[in-house]
Amino acid sequence: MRKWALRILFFMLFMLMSYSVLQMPGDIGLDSPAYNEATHHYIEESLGETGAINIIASILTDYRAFDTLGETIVLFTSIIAVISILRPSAKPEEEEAPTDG
Amino acid sequence: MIEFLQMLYDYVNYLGAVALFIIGLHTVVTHSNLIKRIMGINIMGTAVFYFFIAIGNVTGGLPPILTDTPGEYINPLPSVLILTGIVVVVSITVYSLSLVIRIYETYGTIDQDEIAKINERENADD
Amino acid sequence: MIEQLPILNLLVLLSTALVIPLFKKRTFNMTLWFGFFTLFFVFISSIVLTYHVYVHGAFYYHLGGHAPFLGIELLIDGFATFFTTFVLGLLILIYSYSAGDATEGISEKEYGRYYILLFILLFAMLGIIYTNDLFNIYVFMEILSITTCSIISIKRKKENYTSAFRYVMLNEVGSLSFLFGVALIYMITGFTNIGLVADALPDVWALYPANIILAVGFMVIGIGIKAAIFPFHVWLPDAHASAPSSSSAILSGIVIKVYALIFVKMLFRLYGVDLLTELNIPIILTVTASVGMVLGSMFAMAQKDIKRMLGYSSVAQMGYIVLGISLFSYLGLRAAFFHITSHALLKSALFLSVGAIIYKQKERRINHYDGIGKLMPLSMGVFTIAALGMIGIPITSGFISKYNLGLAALDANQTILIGVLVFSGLLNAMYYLPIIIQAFLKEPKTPVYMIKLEKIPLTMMLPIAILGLAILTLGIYPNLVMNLIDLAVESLGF
Amino acid sequence: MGIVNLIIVVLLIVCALAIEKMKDLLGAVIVFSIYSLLMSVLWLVLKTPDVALTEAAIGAGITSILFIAIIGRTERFEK
Amino acid sequence: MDDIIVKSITRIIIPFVQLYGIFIILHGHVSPGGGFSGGALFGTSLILYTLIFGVDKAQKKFSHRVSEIAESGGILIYLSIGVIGIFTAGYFLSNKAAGFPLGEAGSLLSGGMIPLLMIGVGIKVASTMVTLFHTLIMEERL
Repeated sequence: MRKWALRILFFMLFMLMSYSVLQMPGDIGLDSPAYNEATHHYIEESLGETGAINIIASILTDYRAFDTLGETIVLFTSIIAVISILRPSAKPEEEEAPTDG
Repeated sequence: MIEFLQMLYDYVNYLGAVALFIIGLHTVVTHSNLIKRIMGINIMGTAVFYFFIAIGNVTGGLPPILTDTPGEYINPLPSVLILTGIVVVVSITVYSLSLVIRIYETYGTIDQDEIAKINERENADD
Repeated sequence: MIEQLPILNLLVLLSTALVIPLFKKRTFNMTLWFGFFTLFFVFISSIVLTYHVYVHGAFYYHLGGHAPFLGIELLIDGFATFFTTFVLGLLILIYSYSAGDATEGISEKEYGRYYILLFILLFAMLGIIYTNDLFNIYVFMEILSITTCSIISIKRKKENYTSAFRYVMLNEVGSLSFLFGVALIYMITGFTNIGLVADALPDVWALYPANIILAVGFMVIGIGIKAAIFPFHVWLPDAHASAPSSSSAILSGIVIKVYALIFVKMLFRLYGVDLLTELNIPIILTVTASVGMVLGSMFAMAQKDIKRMLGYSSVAQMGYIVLGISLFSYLGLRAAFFHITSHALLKSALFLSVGAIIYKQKERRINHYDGIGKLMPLSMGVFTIAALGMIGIPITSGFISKYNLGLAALDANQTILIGVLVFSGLLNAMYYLPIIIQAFLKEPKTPVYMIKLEKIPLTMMLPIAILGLAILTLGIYPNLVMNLIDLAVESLGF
Repeated sequence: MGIVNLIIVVLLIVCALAIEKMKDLLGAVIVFSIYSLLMSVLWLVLKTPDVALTEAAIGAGITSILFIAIIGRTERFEK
Repeated sequence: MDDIIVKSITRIIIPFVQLYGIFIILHGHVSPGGGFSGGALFGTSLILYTLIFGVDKAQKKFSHRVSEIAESGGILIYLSIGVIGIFTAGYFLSNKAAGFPLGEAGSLLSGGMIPLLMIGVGIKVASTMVTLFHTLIMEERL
């Protein structure tokens, strides 16, 4: 029962979102609002400003390099987190039975 | 009718992204298996990224690597945001998978409902 | 040179986190002192920044020297500097406490990792407050969510794993919803810079309303989940209760406040009051906040575990903050900001003093706290001060924030909210007062083996005492921070 | 090009639904790997080779390997 | 796996995969790819090594200490290149303004700091992937 109610709910959410999507700018291409002066600047000036012919690389590690830094830190954090969970702890700790609070 | 179908066809990328987002959300919310929920998060993530890519698309455009070929380049910014996003979602996935291992070791199951039952039983014992 | 200070703060915190794993032998003391110096440096530099902004006004920092529509921009204004200074000051206290009590459930090998995570957490919080770019907010939010989850799960107990798992799932749904909102905004404006988007939105609102409505919905829900705003609070009590005490203080005192700050930033910087009023967001927020205030307190009353009770109390207190925000007025925002500071102090004081009690007595069930005030007068004394602040008794900072909230509600002609405030204060009293009475008036049940007065390391005692003093000081001289709060509110465009 | 796009989107939705329905987690992971590959092909069709490469390496490669590793250490079937 | 064919083929393949990964990292600014995909490929080759030859042998080649240094080191390279910008151009992570030579467009030595940052990211991603895999598949033992 609850399963079906949830399904209907999600379907309604889907219909709602589809309805909204159909009112969004659909003219994929040069007229779409996202293709604005910033995009033109990236395409036309990035070679002169960064020297890389791959525009994505030039944005990734020059214009928005701070995001990339943040992203490497996400990786760093995740590995610290995984190790802190999974790597066996010191020997005396291991012999203790897991205690409950 | 034809117009409506044509419209759906034009919006296929957006609609597909929305559908995948909803499917992913449904998987996260309704399933009690922890690994399934992590997969749901991944589906949701790719759906959002797909939406971004669809925004940047230009019909008949060129990939954003400067060449001598005449033509218009696609919008490069969404791709950049997505490159960051993919790695972020992978990190989250890995972290939650490591939690799953520990949960399996301590509870002997990876089913949310059973874990809740075990917890209840233990709290009742106190 | 002063312009470089914000980025320098971020870099210093980050390199501390990166250098700790490189020490060949990670002695605990060395890590601790190293971290302490870092924190102290960042704290001083952020005080300098606050002064600079107070005198010379806000400034922008363009990373890589690129124009804001191309690159990422940091905005350092009254809002950012006040809250970074506050967060850092509070964190120094909690840090010093954690030096004594990090042992709670964390094995010795993990100390180094705990502090790495702590510094990355701080880095993310500062970054998220400084930044003026939507996608950058998302990236920092993800760093924040992994670190907060892992400082819960670093304590190797099974309930920590499950609560961390639930937290990470909900957090990720929230982040992805936020990112979807960013995508919808980017689709119609083509920018991710908050200032430029805000300039473009009024024009776009006429053309593509569907985008904006969906984006507002997704972003409010996304950040609402992370800030534990009422209907999305399910993860909070478990997560905050199972974490080590110092982490609970950080999570409940600081992290959800930082999310509340992003919430404010998003509502007022990005969308603006006019657009949101047209979408009836203020009313929705007011209703959820009021319901959250009442229900959160009711849930708290039913708890037997003291840390879970404090967790539910945080849900109720987030209601106060959202209530202040939802009035969308100068006074309301001022009250909300004061409540953010005051509740951060109160909740940290509560969690730390409870942590000291747990450290000494190994007891978390409320009905076992008979006569504890006689055994541990200082911890329980600070607990009492903070609890009275939660209820809203005069001369504590809690009173000032409720008074300001009341004034703001009157100013907005919503007298019914005063009733809600008073009722919620009564509910608070109903679950905090019994603990105090029990602790001071009843006789201890098992006095034999711990009749000695509290013997707790000075590094743990001192922060608790300072927090207690700070609560009283703010209660008596609220103007100490009011000027800065005014500056912060003005920098949001009021 | 539009037709290819459409077909891939339909396949993606089918894969996502299959992932949701399957009780065998190992099977679900394999379908998930196919899903990621399809997604990367789709992004190649949409002219974003960088993202497609990353998705193929990270999404289809490493995520799937990790999922399989975890399923090997835990349970294979969903209840 | 004790199959001699699998082992020899893996021995032959792995250097090529690693070379390809390095190629992708270094050519990030002239062709699709870059630090993430290249690093992930490089990491995958080491994961392959682990799958075929076992964790113990792989850990000898890529010990905890190495991975710790590689992880912090990757980001520290990134940071230190960024900090150069503060001193020379007044902004963190400046490229052209900080005086990095841009080189001739399309050649390997172009793009100023971009390849350098990509190398940092690549080291980080590759070591992260391997360490994650090792940590996740390792049974708990002392």
